[in-house]
Amino acid sequence: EVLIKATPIAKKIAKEQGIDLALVTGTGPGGRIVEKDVLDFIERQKAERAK
Amino acid sequence: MADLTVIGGGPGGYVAAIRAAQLGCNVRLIEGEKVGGTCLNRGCIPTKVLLHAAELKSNFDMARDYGFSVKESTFDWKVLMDRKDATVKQLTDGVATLLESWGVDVVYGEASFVNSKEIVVKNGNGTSTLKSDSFIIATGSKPSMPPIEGLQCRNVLTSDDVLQIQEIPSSMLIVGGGVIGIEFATLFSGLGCHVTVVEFLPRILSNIDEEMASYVHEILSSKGITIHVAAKVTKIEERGSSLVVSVQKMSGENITVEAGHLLLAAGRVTNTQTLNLTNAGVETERGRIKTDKFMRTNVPNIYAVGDCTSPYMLAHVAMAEGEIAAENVAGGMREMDYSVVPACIFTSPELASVGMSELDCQKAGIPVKVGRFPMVGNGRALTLGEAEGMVKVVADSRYEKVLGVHILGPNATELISTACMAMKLEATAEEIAQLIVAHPTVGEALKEAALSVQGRAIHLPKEG
Amino acid sequence: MADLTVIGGGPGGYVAAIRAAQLGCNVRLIEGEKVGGTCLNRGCIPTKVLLHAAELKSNFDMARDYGFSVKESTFDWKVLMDRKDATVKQLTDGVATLLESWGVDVVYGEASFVNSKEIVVKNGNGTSTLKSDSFIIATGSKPSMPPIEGLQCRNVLTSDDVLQIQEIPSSMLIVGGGVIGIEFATLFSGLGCHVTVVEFLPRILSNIDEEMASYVHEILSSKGITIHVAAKVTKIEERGSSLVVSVQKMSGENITVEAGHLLLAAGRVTNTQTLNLTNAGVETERGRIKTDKFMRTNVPNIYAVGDCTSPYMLAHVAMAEGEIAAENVAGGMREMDYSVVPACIFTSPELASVGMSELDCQKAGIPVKVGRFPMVGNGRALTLGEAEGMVKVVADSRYEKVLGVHILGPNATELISTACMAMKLEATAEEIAQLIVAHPTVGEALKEAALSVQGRAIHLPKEG
Ligand SMILES: Cc1cc2nc3c(=O)[nH]c(=O)nc-3n(C[C@H](O)[C@H](O)[C@H](O)COP(=O)(O)OP(=O)(O)OC[C@H]3O[C@@H](n4cnc5c(N)ncnc54)[C@H](O)[C@@H]3O)c2cc1C
Ligand SMILES: Cc1cc2nc3c(=O)[nH]c(=O)nc-3n(C[C@H](O)[C@H](O)[C@H](O)COP(=O)(O)OP(=O)(O)OC[C@H]3O[C@@H](n4cnc5c(N)ncnc54)[C@H](O)[C@@H]3O)c2cc1C
Repeated sequence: EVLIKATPIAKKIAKEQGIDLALVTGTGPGGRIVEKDVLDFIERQKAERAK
Repeated sequence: MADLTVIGGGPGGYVAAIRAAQLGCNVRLIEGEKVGGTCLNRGCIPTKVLLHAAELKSNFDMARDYGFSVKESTFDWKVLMDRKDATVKQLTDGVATLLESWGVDVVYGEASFVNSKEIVVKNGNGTSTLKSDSFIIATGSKPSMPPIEGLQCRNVLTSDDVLQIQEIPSSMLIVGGGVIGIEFATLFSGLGCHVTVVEFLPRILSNIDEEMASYVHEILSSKGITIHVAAKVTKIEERGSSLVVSVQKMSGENITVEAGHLLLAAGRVTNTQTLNLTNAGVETERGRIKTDKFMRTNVPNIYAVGDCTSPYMLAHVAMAEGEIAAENVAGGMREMDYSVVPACIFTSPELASVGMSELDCQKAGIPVKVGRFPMVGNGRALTLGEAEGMVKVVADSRYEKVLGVHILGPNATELISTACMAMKLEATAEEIAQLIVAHPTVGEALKEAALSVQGRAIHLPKEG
Repeated sequence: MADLTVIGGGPGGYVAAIRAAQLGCNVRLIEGEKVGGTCLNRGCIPTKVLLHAAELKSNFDMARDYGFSVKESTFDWKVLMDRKDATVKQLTDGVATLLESWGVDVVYGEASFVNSKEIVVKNGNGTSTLKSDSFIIATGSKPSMPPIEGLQCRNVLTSDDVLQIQEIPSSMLIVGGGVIGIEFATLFSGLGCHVTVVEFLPRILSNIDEEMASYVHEILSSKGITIHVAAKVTKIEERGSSLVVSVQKMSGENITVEAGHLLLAAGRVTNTQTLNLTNAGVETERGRIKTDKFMRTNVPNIYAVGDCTSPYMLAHVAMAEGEIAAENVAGGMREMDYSVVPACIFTSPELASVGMSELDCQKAGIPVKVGRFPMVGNGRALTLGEAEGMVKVVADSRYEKVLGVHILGPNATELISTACMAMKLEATAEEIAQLIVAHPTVGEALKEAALSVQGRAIHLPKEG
């Protein structure tokens, strides 16, 4: 079982934007997913969709 | 492991030296005066000893409400100065012991660069040349001398001088209403000296949230401190044993203030003049050594940390930068993160702040929700007899991410760490609101302010 | 919205009432004595006022080191009691105002159940019957009476009584070395009373990390408090104006202690006797009302919060439970989370703790790393003249997740919130270690203890 560690704000944004945190790579201490990771993920998704 | 020379033994330098030694570097530290730097010898620590004395004195008055009445007491400035010196010595001796235990080679003398790999160190014994693979510059700062006529007058003091005076002044004019000026105002006023503060900008503590700064202004005024904002000291003259100080107000009005002493607390300048930075090719900008996010200067083997590079001019920032630089010298690639830097002002009550003010957010175009809670509604503040102050939490409107926390109240400087921890872990107001905070503590006011962001404080009456 | 009746106006009850009103419920609160309950009237708040007086007194001595010498002072117990009463009144009046602003209907009288939807309320005006869709029971607790011979003797007091005494006792024996006993010991000893503590268990503060508790034991002893652990009071007799107390030690030794007053601080029992819980079918277990994680009793429309159900017996736990129960009454499904509950003891210096002790971890078979940092290495503690104490961080060996934090030192009760925030957000030692903590603050000792978990404290000499 993998426990996904994310900051509160990362979780909140992911929830609102319908993002599966399992797909996001965490860059915080101990691999914690931080706000920037989620925002970067959203940007990348947008860029890919644009292609 | 590469060998490292750290120049300057203040909090930036000694922390860098110890961290590098922990990581296996061969470390030498050059210090021109005393290890501990400004912070331990003539900054943070001595001022806090004196401020505690002022606090103890004000407790005599407060004690009356709690049943104690002090019928007669005496005050001996010399005893207080000895206490300050003893505390400073205990801490600087401690730093020397730490450096020794980690095998840091401490060399006393003034360093200047010959080239990017070599320095000369001058001291009483003469001059020696030292080579090193890498350098961390941590030479700090010193009081700046504003362009005022009459600075040479007797009893015109810098913050360095004022910590050495032989008796407590009966009156003092302080030039500068920033953190240092306001702490000295608190301290001397608390010890019975009549204090006037002259600040050039339209408000004191201009880096702090305006609502909190104006609350502090009020409190200082109520304690009998005279504050002139939007005002400039233009001339100092001696008259008898006093100084007559000309103050020009932006409003056009010109006044003179008589005071026994004048304290210059109008900013600090970096200590870089003696370093011969050009020999090493290190670039500066308006006196500050230019560094990147790795704390590296434009010269790859030379780093800089603390007041000589960083606009924060705070000991804890110097230490954090020192740690980062040391790790990078030892082969790391760590970036300095300034996102959560607390600022504390040891007024009475204390003021502490982290992150953005309401105005910062407004200027940045970020819509915010603000939660406030007054100390008068906090049980702990009341039992301590210190009901002045408030907590203010600034959160973004959309996700309620905590962007700033501002605390005026008892032990604010300790409580701010909770806000820092929350912000460091990217908390929203909800996480602070849901925290179970011990009762009775001032921390409950922080929780209530966070609840108030969500419009649901428990200990505030229903609005409207 | 359903209508709700809250029984008991202490921190559990009044918070539940306000929260439910915020959520739109139609709320009535029944209180037998005074709103604010034990906490505001005869617990947390009055004790902290008296403790602050003791602190102020000890500051007179400390002030000598800072240059002030108090030549003559007097103490008037009556003034202190008035101060305490005024603070209590300010806060209880505040609670009454809050309840009113939220439209909570406060009814004074003693409630008991007729059935699960109906109570009778008895007061000076007679008896009335009230119906309600749901109930939150928050009737709290009261001092328990240990089975000791001679409890009827003059000057044998509960914590309720001792807060009303007319003059400060010259000597006192305190039965119980738990939080309440130790706070009273600190307080009376600090005000000049000779204190003896008798604790049944092998150590005082048995719920607190053993290393910290034994540090506190040492400090109390050094202040002249006599402590007998593993000892039991068996008999109390009057002799002249004194009490002679027989103490039986586990070691077999029997001693007698003479004291002017005896304070019972050996636990508390729930206030459930008057409620006629059986009429409503509400189950209890060893006196405590049984609740699930939603704070609901076995009867679906009846909830219980605070001391009457919860073994913590802390005001902040009662408040948190009150909030949860209110939200669930209003249709929520929130679970009470006890994972991060701080405990504070207002000794001097203060002791605060959250999470697991080292021994807890050992018993649970969790391998841990422990980081320690002594206050004597902390600049702020030194400037405050309070260098006793330490911070201890307990983290699991594998991920360094913070499992417990224990702080003895100045303002520990505020600083513990930082640890709570960290634990609430599941921080590792690394995240506390990386925090930029303001200088000079006691919080730096927490950061250093976290660094020390990783074997890399900056302000500790190299080991070995
Ligand atoms: C009155 C006052 C109160 C303050 N209070 C606080 C506070 O409460 N909290 C806070 O965070 N900050 C406070 N500060 C600021 C704090 O002191 C500085 O931010 C901190 O000391 C900066 O550390 P540093 O290591 O960069 O430099 P410094 O502490 O200035 O140390 C620099 C060292 O380098 C040495 N040096 C300089 N040039 C050379 C050379 N060429 N060769 C060899 N050695 C050299 C100096 O002798 C000095 O020891 C205060 C400052 C003042 C003046
Ligand atoms: C000396 C002392 C010091 C303490 N210090 C602290 C501290 O520093 N920090 C901390 O967290 N905790 C402290 N506590 C514990 C804290 O006071 C309690 O945990 C807290 O008050 C519990 O709140 P409660 O709402 O459950 O009950 P209570 O505060 O006990 O309130 C219960 C209320 O219900 C009323 N009531 C009872 N039965 C009925 C009935 N049948 N009908 C109507 N009304 C009724 C009572 O009159 C009372 O007002 C201390 C306790 C004591 C005794």
